[in-house]
Amino acid sequence: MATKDTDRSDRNSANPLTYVASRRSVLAVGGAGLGALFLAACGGSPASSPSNTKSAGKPKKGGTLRVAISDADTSDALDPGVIVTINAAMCLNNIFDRLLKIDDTTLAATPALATAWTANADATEWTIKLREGVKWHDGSDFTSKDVAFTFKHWLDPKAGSAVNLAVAPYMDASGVSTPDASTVVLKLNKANSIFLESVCTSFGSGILKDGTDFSAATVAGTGPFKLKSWKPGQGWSLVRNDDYWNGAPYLDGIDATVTPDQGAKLQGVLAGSTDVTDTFPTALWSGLQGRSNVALETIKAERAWVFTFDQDKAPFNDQRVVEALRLATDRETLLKTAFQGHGAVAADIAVTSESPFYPPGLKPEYDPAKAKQLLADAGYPNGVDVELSTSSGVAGMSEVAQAWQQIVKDSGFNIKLKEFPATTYWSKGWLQTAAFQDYWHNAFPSVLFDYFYRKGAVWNGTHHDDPAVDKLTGEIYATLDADKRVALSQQALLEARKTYSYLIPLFVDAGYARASKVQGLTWDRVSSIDFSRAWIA
Amino acid sequence: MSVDGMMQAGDARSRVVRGLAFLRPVTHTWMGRIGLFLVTLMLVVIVFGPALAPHPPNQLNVGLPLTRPGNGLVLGTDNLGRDVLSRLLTGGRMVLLVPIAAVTLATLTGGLVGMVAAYVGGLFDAIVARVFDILLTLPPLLIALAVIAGFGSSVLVLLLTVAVVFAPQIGRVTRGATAAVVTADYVQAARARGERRITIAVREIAPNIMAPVVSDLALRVTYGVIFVASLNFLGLGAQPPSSDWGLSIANSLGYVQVQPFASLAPVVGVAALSVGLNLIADSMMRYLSNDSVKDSML
Amino acid sequence: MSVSTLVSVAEPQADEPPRTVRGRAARARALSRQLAMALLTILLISFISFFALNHSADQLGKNVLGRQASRAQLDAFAASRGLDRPLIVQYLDWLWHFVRGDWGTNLAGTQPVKPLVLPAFAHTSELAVITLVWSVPIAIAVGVAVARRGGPIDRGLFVVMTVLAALPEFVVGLTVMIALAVQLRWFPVASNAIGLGTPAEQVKAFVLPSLTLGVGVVPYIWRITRASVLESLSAPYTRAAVLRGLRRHRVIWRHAFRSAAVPLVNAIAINIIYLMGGVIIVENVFAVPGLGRLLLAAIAQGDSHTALAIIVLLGAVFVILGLLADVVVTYLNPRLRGSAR
Amino acid sequence: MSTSSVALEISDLAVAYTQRDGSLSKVVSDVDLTLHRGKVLGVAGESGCGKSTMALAAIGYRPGAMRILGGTSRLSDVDLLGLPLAKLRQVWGSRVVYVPQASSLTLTPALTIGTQMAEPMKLHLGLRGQELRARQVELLTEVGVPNPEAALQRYPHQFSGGQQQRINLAIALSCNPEVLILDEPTTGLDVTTQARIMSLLQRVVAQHQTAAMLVSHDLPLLAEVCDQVAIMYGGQVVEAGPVETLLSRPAHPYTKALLAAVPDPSGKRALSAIPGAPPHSVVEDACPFAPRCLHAIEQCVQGNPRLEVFEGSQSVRCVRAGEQVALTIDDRPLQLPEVRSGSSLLRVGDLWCEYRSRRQGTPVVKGVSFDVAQAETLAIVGESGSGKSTLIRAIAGLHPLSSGSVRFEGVELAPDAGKRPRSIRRDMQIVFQNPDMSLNPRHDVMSLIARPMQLFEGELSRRDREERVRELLSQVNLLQSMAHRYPAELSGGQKQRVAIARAFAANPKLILADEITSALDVSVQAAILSLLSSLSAERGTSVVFVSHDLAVVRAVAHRALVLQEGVVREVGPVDRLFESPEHEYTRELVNAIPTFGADAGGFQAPVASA
Repeated sequence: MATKDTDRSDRNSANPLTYVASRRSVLAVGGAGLGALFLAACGGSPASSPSNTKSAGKPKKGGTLRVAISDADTSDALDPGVIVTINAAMCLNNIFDRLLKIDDTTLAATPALATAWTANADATEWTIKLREGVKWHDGSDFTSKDVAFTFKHWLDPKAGSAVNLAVAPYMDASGVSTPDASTVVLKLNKANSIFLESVCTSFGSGILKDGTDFSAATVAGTGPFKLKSWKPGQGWSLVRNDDYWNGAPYLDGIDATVTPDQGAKLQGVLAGSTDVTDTFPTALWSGLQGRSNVALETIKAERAWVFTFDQDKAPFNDQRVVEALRLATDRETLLKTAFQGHGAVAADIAVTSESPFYPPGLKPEYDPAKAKQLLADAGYPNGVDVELSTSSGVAGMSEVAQAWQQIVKDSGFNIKLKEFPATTYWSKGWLQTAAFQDYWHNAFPSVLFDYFYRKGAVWNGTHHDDPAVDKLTGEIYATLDADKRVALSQQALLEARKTYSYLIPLFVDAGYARASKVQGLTWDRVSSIDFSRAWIA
Repeated sequence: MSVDGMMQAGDARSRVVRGLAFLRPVTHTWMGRIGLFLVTLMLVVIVFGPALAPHPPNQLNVGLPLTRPGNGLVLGTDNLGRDVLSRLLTGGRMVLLVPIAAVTLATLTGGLVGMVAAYVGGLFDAIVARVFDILLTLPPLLIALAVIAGFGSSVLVLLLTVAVVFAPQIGRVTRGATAAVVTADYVQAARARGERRITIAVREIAPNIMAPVVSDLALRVTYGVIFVASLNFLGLGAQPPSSDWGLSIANSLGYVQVQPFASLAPVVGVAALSVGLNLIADSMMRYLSNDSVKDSML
Repeated sequence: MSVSTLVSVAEPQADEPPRTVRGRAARARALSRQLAMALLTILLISFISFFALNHSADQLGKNVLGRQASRAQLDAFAASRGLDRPLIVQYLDWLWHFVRGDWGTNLAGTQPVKPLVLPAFAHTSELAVITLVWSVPIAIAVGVAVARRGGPIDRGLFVVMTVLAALPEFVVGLTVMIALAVQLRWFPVASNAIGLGTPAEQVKAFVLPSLTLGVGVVPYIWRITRASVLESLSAPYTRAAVLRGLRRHRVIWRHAFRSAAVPLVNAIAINIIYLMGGVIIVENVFAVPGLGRLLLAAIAQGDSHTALAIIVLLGAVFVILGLLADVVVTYLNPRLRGSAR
Repeated sequence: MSTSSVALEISDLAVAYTQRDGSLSKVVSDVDLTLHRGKVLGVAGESGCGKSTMALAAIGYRPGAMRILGGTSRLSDVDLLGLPLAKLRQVWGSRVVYVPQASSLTLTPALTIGTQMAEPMKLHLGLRGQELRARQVELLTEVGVPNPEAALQRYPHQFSGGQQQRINLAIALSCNPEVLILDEPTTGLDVTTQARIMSLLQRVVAQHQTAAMLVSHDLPLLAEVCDQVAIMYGGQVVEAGPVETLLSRPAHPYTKALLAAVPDPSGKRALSAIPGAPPHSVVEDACPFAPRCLHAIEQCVQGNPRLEVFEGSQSVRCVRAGEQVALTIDDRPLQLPEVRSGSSLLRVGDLWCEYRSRRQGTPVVKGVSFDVAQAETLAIVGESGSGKSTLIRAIAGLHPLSSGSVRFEGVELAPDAGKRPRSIRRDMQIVFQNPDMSLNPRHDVMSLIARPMQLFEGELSRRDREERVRELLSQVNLLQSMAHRYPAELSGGQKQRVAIARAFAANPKLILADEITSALDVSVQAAILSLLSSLSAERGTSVVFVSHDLAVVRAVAHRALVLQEGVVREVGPVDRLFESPEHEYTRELVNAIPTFGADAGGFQAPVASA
């Protein structure tokens, strides 16, 4: 269930060549997991700015929201499977519904199109009960056929769906069956105790109508809004679905326009011509703060920045060097410098300290003297040269790299930045070089292990293999006991931290702008902004 | 009157005076003098700036990120807490050197081809003229994108890109200037004397196309400055953590309302350089063309 | 980038020997040769571009599907786009379809190229035309009016124009945006309305981008105008006209300006080329759904169908523009129309 | 000359130019001239003597740097010098017409003849439509432009230089002006065209009773058409009077010197040059001509003499005006060096050349053959476009041959100069028409002249070369100090001397001289021609001398070859050609030369065949 996740953050405001790739950079780890916990850290509402939606009084109906989005492309399509931009995500996820809705805060799953979901004892067969009486925007009924169609679509490599990654390792098309119109049964090839949750935290996991023609000019979903118009790379507009199963939205509709330049987007909010935006780079946040008509909504610890070192190659084949790098990294300063302090420090695991998965007592250490000593012990008394692959085309990456470069300099690390164009970073820098950068979304530990730690994990850039971690991950997937999963996860995280050369110094917040009069917005990692309960004061 | 004509106005003049007199085409108007001042100032910044910078340009947290001027930080800090003044003082090299290098390269290629074409004439000239025409119809940014898409972005690629864009433009000018000279009787006289072609090119033609070509080059460097700044702005040239002006503008424009000096400083740097060069080029052109309208009585 | 990057204003416009065209048949022959040449040029450009844009199939796949795309997905993608064929075959296939009017789909396969490119082309053209319509007359008027005076106004203007020409577009764009859209709220910050809005909104949306572009165009045209009018004002025929007692405006506009118009036509042509193909920064800043942005995105993504369609379209525009400029220049400069002797 | 006939009366006119440093430089002073209806006043003098400035100032034209210091210029009752620009515009083009120099450039290239002709008539006469058109046709017919209806639709470049000048005249006459001022109206035109334009002028003046002023440096031309002549020097009128007396009995040494510099087509008198150059501004405290005057005495430098009546209506500004003896000019008979007969140095056989443009070639030299003997000067004469320049360039190896041969000392030469042996390139040197273009502005005189030696006599040491250059400089009458000047610092005459010195630096056997004086003033022309003659005589060098001016030819050449449309019309000794031309074209050329009637001291108007 790794989601294909859009890069919704700081990208260089005016760098058109790079922005395309940055949004492709999409990686994703992690989606949220089920029941989970992840991001328990963010505590409370995702909209945690002072001018919060809570303050607002009684919702009222009417009004059309004007949304400005930077992250868009002309290749955006009306197929939830190939969402790669915030633009497409924001539009399509307000048209389509998922089987489950995963709360970003508690990571608890709540019913959406599925009203009940149960697994067999060894977590290899899932039975899903569907909500009845739900209508598609074109008036037809929602049935199990639609769900079966959707799963088959995800499993077809030709469809290019991002959900494929979450489903393909566990099942094939023959595993889908529909005993009746409101029941779907999924047979898995191997155990996965959080299968459905991981699917529903993937981008593009909206349920499609049976036989959907993706080349058509419009599309029908079951969601709170209906598509009114769609211009790829330029904008779209939605209107209220009065028959929405979860209660009709307050807004009459949403008009979104694409404003590629971050500076221009900021000016639009300040000028009052935009009500809501997609995310802003942290450097621009102060431009939004302290204004009465505009509020900055922050999403806590939206992603973790990761440095990966190849343990097959010197100097990283000596774990002391990696340990020295960790000790030399002044995480507070890094956070303050690269992101003006908007985020939290991390202790080389991609789980925030507030998360239930977080191993108790784990703290990041900063000890440059010890770092120097370790480095000398490893045979580098005069310091060591390290070439780090980076790309200024990926938002925030270059800031992290530049700041880190300066910070570890005093401990004897001479970091040389090897710059890749955004177009080639993910094919030539990432995973292909001895030291490179990456960002992970907070995720379920087992999901992280699937992709970055387990034997044969596709994105394991350390080229290290720890059977203990692999074994623990298998146990997590095999148990349906949530408490046991937590304990196993903590254990696995500590073990992985010790043996794998990932340096994970910090989490960074994301933030978007909202006009003060707009209330009831919620941020959801998959939908980006969920407008279903939004209203204009 | 030719530059030399003005320079050589007396037999008894010392070499020193002649040496200074070469500035005359620039300094003969007050705008030229302002231009010279601006460019000299920028040259000082670019050459001595790194030595004068109070902090290393990439040193983080010299002050809190995005602080406005004050507390000994003349221009405040940027989003990584780096000293804007230090980055201003160190960030001008590429914006000036790349255009100069690129223009030199373009002159050595396009300029030479243009000159040879006009001199040789015939089919070769026709083909060269055609190729120049084709290249000139392509928008420079398009060429830049194509080159960078193909070769990635680095200083060398940037330099080559600018050279590729400028080569046909310079070639056209040299070709025109040479065509005007090549039929001159002194070239014919040299031919009649049986001078070798290379001698004719070096002795007879080159000195006479210098004036228009050089003033054109001055202007070209001006455009080069803006062009390189634009490419860097687009992220196609310099890469972080470079303190390059164009890149700094791009990176700091977003928070212009929070810390305007972080973007204003490099903007002023680029503008001063480009305005200065422009004024110089124009002054030189004026000097060469003598464009006065004394005789109109309109 | 400033428009003046394109071609030096100092360029001696008389560097081409006057072309003498004899008779209609010869002119038609010359025209058809020019057209053939142009077609060949466009073909060549498309060929080179195709190969320059070439990326590995995997990279293209990741560009579209995201970096998490699986091997099977990447292979399926390559197969569905024909990326597994030799490059030359891909090119010829593209060419074969293109000349028959089938422009293909974008790399993602989600959009046919034609409806993607044509509106963008229309918007860019509109913006170019609007910009030319106001900026060229202003530049010419100022250039001519001041060329005849000299003195403090001329010098002041000279400095203003020089500074304007030296300002990078992104600076001008942000400045007018903050002043006119954010502070005064006269115009929208983003010009998406160009593609989406009502006619009234569209008109408003054009103002700021056009203004920004004009700030680059005006100094360029002004400079050319000034130089060539100055030159023609000092020509003997201008004095002769003055000595015939003609009024000032007639001497300036009819005699001096008319004769100075040839370099101006070329300058305008160059500016149109710039406005059609090089306004990426302005399009980005103001969110204009134009060709430049589309092309940039296509190039970055390796979307060759879209990029090639745009490049060929631009090439065609430039060719037509070149021919048109020739016609206008011939009209303005009777010497080129052939001699009776 | 009754007062009623006065059209324009210029008195006490003084003009200055503002210098770069803000100071005033007086260039015209103390000019009194009167233009009468139906009469032509000629104004003559070398370039730089203030003729054009005076003429422009007289009609009130005072562009930027020009200041009118004083005087009046009365047109009837109006003083043109006091009128504001708006009023002047009403006068210009209607009552007073000025036709500026460089006729081919005075018509706006972008407008049709019809448009340009219509402008003054619409403006000043209010003519419109049919009436306007009829008048245009009438005017063009009057000045002799063929097919006037069609001509109106055409553009200036579609007419020849002569036709353009006719059109200029038509525009000038369109509003029936009272005063017509022509500045160098025939410069650059062929003799025959020149004669036609002048007779047209005479006819117009007589018919319309226009008062005309003709500014020219060409005395024979003025002699032909003027009633009165004023000679200007240093910004002042130094002599004025009726044409008959003034030119036959000039009283001012300057007038005399000018006359003596004019080639004598009768071939009896050698050319004599005026040394030095005119002053740049008005000289107040001495006779401005004194430094160049052969007859200057102490008194001449003690004050600027006043213009005083000399005889009848002739007035002179010279203290020695009365002393006829002092004013005789050097009347040496013309003598040419002897030709060493029987030895053919250059032999051109059936030469064809064509001018290539695009793919078509137009033959411009069609089967020309001739010989040049040692020490002989052969003139090639023809109008512009006759192919004479192409011919000489072909001989020099600078223009490709279509067929035919060039033999030098019996050896056939390669058509391309670069492929000829060094000895040939050395023995044959070319001097070009325009010294501005033939000297590389980036090299100083020393390096220019030394170059051929460097090339052909590599064994010479640097010091020897410089020695030789100095020698040559003195031979061409240039100061040694000029060795380190650049061409831009030299006058036209000086440049041409350098070019000649360069040609002789190689010790050639043959000099090809292509219109070497056509860009120069008469006074300078005389000096250059005698320089060439004496140098070639001294060294026994042969010369092929190309010229459009028959009179010049007579002064320097043994034989002449008349070329028309690339075909040789006639070859023969110069005297014979002048006295009994055989070909009709030669006759036409000879007749078109304005001649000073040598016998009576008067002038004979040529037979114009307009």
